[in-house]
Amino acid sequence: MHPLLFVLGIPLLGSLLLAFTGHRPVARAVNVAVSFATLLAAGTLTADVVARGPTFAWGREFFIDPLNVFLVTLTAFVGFTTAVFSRPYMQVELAHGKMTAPRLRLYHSMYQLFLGTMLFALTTNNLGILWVAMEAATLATVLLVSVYRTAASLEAAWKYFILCGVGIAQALFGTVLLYMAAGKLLGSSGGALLWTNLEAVKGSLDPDIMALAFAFLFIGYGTKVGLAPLHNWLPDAHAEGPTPVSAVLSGLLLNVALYGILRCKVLADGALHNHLASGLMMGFGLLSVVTAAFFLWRQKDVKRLFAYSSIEHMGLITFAFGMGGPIANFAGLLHMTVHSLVKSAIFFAVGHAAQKAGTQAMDGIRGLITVSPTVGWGLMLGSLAILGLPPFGVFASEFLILTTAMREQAWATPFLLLALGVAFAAIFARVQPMVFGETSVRRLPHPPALLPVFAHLGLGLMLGLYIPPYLNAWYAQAARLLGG
Amino acid sequence: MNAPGLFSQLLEVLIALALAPLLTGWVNQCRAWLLNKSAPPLTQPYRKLHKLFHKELVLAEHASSLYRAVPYLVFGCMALACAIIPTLSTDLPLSPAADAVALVGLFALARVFQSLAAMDVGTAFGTLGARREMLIGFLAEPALLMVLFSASLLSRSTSLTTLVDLFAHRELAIYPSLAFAGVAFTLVSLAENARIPVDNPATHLELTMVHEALLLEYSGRHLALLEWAASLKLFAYSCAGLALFFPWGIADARTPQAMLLALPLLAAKLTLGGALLALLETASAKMRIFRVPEFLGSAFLLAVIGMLVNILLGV
Amino acid sequence: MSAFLSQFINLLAAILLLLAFAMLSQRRILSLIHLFTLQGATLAVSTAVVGYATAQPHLYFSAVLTLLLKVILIPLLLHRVIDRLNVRWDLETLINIPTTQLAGIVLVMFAFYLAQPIAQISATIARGTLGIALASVLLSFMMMITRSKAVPQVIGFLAMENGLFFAATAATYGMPMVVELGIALDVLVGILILGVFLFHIREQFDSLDIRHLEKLKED
Amino acid sequence: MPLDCILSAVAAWLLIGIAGVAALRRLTLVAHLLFPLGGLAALLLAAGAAWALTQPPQTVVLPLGLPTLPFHFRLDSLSAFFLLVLGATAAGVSVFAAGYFRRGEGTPPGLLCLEYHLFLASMALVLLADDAYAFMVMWETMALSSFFLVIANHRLGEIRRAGYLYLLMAHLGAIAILLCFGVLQANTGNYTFDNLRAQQLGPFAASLAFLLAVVGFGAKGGLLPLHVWLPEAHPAAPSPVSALLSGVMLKTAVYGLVRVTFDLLHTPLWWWGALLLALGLASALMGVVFAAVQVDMKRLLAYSSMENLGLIFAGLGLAALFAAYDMRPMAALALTAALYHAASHATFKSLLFVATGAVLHATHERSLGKLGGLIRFMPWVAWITLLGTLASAGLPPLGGFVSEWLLLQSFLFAPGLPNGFLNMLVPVVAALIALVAALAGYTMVKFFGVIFLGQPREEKLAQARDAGWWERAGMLWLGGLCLLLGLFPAQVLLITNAVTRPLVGAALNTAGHDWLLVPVSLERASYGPVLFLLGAAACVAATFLLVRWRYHGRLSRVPPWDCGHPDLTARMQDTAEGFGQPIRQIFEPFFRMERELPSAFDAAPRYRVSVSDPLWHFLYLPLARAVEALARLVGRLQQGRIAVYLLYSFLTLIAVLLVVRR
Repeated sequence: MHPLLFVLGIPLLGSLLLAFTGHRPVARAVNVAVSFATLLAAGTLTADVVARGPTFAWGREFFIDPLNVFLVTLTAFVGFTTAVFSRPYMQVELAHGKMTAPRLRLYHSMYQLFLGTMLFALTTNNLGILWVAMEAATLATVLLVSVYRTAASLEAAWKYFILCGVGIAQALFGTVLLYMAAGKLLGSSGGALLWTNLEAVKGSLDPDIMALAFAFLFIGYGTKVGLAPLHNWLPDAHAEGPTPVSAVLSGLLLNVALYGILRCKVLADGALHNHLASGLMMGFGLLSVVTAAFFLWRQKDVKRLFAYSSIEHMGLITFAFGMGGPIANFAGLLHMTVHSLVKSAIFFAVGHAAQKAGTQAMDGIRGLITVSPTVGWGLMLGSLAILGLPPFGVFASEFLILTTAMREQAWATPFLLLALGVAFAAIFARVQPMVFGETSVRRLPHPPALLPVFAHLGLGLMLGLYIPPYLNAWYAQAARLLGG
Repeated sequence: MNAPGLFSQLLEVLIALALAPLLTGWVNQCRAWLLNKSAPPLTQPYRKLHKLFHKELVLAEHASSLYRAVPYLVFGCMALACAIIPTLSTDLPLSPAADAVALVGLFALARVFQSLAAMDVGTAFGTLGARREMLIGFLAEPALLMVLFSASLLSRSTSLTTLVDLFAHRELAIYPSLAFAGVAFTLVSLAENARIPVDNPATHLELTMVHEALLLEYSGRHLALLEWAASLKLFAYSCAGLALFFPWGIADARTPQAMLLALPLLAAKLTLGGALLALLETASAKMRIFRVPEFLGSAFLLAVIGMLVNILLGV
Repeated sequence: MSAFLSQFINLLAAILLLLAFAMLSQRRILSLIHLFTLQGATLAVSTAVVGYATAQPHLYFSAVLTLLLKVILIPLLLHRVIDRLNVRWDLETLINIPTTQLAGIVLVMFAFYLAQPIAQISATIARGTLGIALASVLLSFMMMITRSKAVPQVIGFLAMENGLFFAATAATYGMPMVVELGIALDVLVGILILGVFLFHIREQFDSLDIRHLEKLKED
Repeated sequence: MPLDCILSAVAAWLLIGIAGVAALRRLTLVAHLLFPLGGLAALLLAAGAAWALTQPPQTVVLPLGLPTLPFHFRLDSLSAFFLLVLGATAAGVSVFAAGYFRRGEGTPPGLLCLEYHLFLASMALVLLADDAYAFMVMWETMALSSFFLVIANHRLGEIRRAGYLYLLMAHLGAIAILLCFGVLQANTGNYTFDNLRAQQLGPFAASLAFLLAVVGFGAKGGLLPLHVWLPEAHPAAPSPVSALLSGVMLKTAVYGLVRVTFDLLHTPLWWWGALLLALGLASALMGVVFAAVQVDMKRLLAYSSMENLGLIFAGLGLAALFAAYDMRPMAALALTAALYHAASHATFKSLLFVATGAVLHATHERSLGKLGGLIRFMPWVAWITLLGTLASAGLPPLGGFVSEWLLLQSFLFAPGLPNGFLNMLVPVVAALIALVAALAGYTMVKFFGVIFLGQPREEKLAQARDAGWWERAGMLWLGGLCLLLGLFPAQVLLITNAVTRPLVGAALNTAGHDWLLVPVSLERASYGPVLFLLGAAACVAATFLLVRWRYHGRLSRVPPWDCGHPDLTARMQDTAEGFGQPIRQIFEPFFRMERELPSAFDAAPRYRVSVSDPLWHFLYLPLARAVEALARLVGRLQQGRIAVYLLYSFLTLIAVLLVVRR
């Protein structure tokens, strides 16, 4: 049996299982176990791909190549660590009465469903299915965001649903246009939406339709990536949902949406023979970086703060892919990886911190390091890492992005610098007093899950100092695939 | 190191030590004359030193060892300064050890020690004096350095002996830069040697004194050494001025016998210089301490203008 | 393919556009639901006609699906919602209706302008359909912007989906079956979730006015 | 191999740091075993560096870093010089630190040990880095580890603010440096220094790279107007850390600028030198003037560091100026002056900072207004500090004087420049240098006099105890270095010559003068500190012996004369504020002063004056306000209304479609 079956099947079955048993205390452990099984399956799949190269599964409907296999591994990994984190987190929420047993059932079930849809979106070869999976992921996360049923979480979920729903509808229009363009070459069979087929004929796709298609796809998936000015759902959804959900939204969903754009960009580049796709990506990337940096300046809520930081980083990654070329693509992929790891680590730390302080308002979280040094250091190091200080991996990718931009898109560097400077000033000014100084937090009876925080930070640190050869090979192949 | 060199070096130091109080006495005498007072005898400074050396040393009860070391240090610095300024001959073995910049450094070292000692006792006047002394010092020091630099630019050297050698044997020419430097030097010397209009060596009026405030707690042999050091400083400044602006007659390494002529010439120059100093002092009035920066600022400016003139005109 | 069928599809497309305009200018929520139902019906018919014209049987299936979903199920749901929540009153719009209509005309022109190069090279049945589909998507989008209540916003969202469906059938002879099924499933689940949400919102805010949903912002 | 020696010292530091974490709260173990071991490693590093000066450059590539750009390290004479400074200074500071860190100072000792040794190791690796990535990684690690050290006592809001400002400026500077490397690689995509060196840049690109380097390294080195963090951060740190920050870390900025200007870029343009000279002088003047009015002993030293770095940068500027006109021997002279000053500043400033640490521990007091008379309670600390004070004041025969002497000498050669305008500027510049040096003397008298001399201004000072043996040993080592640098300049020149020769293609004359510093020729200028010291010592000794031999040694101790004022108290001594008063008056335009004067009828009269940096008000606060205003403006985008958000999406869609259809 193909390992992919397990990768996709385990979370979906897990979701089904948890839909019935998710309210029981054991469900938290089951959630971890299912996620771990998914991770194992993803590991097997990865090993398979490493051994045999890009493969198809079930006809040509599913396709694993270096570009998505590392995202699959990443998704499974972050999914697992977030499940580990959510175990004690949800216990505290339950104790505080913010969660109830039925909500917990919904939460666990939707969490697995969300992971499943993401893996679906990543592995499918069919751009139509990609859209379906993205929409399903949206629906699952809407339920996750609204799980507290407070006024604020309902508002956030509503906005998330409407804005992303409308956004993703544009992506569907783009997909229809793509199908229309492909139909002329590949016939209106099911194969016309398969990315591998499209990629093979991308040079002869009709440029007019493709331009329009890419525009719709970019706006559509770009809304999910959180590119400014389509980002407005993102801070609300991150801030009001449970913290594990914020972690996976930032760490995984944004990546998967960007993955969708990347697949489309390869086709658009092939068809258009101009820099339209690159230009759009660079422009919106830059706009997001700059806007998000200024948004950061006046934040009061810690999760909103890091949500804007996610917008900034997704902008940077989009900008990198927009530049294209082996180095920038490599940097973009690397940045995707480390951003996922580090940002979710930050959210883990933030989650514990907010629980200890009893508030998400940054003014209420003070001096973590005295009461809970590990959470404090986790938050501090995570923030420094996300701000691009070496030796963390974010710095490595920012180094490559900035220096490449300097060479190829010199006009953009002042904006990037401005944004990076402002972001640094803003985030660090908020994080430092949260970690250091006189304390405002109390101890909780439940020990925090620190393994995920430090595992992620450790990996982030490693990627700044040493990138293993096989990972490097993947990145290089994927970067080649994405072209320039 | 040759014998005549060693001889001239020793001779210079001894002459400086011997003649310095005499110069102070001469200036005081001239001043008294100009003020229509009856003048103290020329040897008055020697008597004073003699008396002080024999007096019992009275120390403030919590004075530290630094306080007791400073008179010797200051005296040693001034003696060394006199040794490296060519007064009689330019054949000085100590000269390569310290050039014009080091000379300024040496004066600064003495000043710093003296100020520290004044602060050591911890009375209001001592610290006040130290502050004022350092204030004058930080303004006078760069001015002095600039004066020396003006000369150095002409001679392309900061070595004092080379400088004097060159000036002593040049054609008589008018150097506008040196004229500026000369005026600046005069102003600096007045300030550095605690003369009117910057300070009045003859008063112990608490609110205006600078140099005397530094010595307020000293007594006995310490005071004697410091008074002697002050005389040496005046002597060194006078000799430096003479060596820079009126170097004629100073012997060089080739003609040690010229020192025989150099000595009376030096005495004559110093006599004249001392009288002029007294004249300058009596002709001006002591200024408020807050005006001192302006006074020294103008000296500094003059010296810089001197250097500028040098560079612009090439002379 | 006969010219008649092609003309018929064009006619249906025109009706779709007309309905989109009508929805843009409709104040009453009940009429809005009726218009939406009509739009669904038009869509179902056009899907069937395209299926017939191009001899693709899976489009019949798709037409049935549309009929079930958009003509029967969703309007039924919407009716139940407004009954249960008692939100029959007239709608206030954020921008007045003549202005929106004028803007709508500009939008239609813009959509045609965009679709023009594609229409010229297009070999599908009706050249103008893509432009019309695009126009109705944009009009629905604008409708969502101008409405201040939750239910009409949802209807706008669904109308947009209709426009997309029309583009998929008329311009491309329908998407692959798997994809269509997936899309239909998503739409169904989506509308269910929306329905649940409407109840939650009502419960929280005692109203379905989305102006209550403006608490989360930068200050 | 010297490089192995140095790398093993670095590895030792890292291991010691990790050992520190393992022994997180065991103070005795950390202090009395790990820190001295770190000192030993520093000595090993210094030995390796000294060895390397005689060897050709060595390189090593580690299998770390980016796949396409593994860490390159290279040990050449320039690196070796700065490593020598690092090792020699760090040895003393580490030994001092062994006795310094106490219990309950915010951060646990083991963590401090990690941060401290990580800081040392990253500084060493910055100096060794031979590619842009390694350099940047180490550079930022250095900033980060020192940031954590600065906020060791993080409970004070003031210290947290200082740390924030520090890291922010460090990061902005690092971005500038990064961009500088980006320009230097000239579209080759290869970031090894070898490749950067091989590029022939046009004047525009080269100038851009230089300017970015000045901004980046200037931000680290406290160059005007990027200095604001320095007087905040250096005093905030624990004293041994302040010593390293001021003494060594600032030198990495000098190193970086030398590396970029003289090594990676080949021939400087003349205006680079002029710019650097101007900026250096401005910072030196600003630094010393502000140092003179400070009332906190560590802030005073921090400003003094700014002054000294300004002088070093001025020296570099002059060297660049000479190099631009191909006057190589002159360039070598100016560069030597800058390097010499870097070395002597490292020793005396570290010494002074650790001394303030000793005072701080003995008295718990940083404010100059509450100290005084400590020479009687802490003679060891006082006398060793005197050495550092004199060196810092630029007085012969100590290290500070030699470098200022060299600097002034190089100015004397400046009139040979083939540029009339520059020639005219030279006297002004030389005058300013002299003024700065003299003001430094003023400041140092204030520093030493107010802390150690006079009467104790507070009762509790009488309980002050002298520093322990570890601290004394560290201070003695540093004091000894000051003395060595002052007394044996000819020997030090052998080291600096090894540096200047490859960089500017010339070196100073050292042949035949073991005891004399003769940069060019005997006729031009010479300085012999040993001879000088011997002369001075001979004079002093002779006087002392003569006086003792000739006269009696009777002595009586009495209370000081009260000038007729019956109750003279210690509070009547001149204060630190009083010492600053003339400076405040003379240099009024430099300051932004706030005075609070009592009226004649106040029952409890109060006098307060606070002096702040006008740059805060003219540059930084407006900048912060601008960002704030912009952020407010951007914040309006997010109003919470879903219709508006939809409108954004709609308009974006329309705009993108318009672009696409074009």
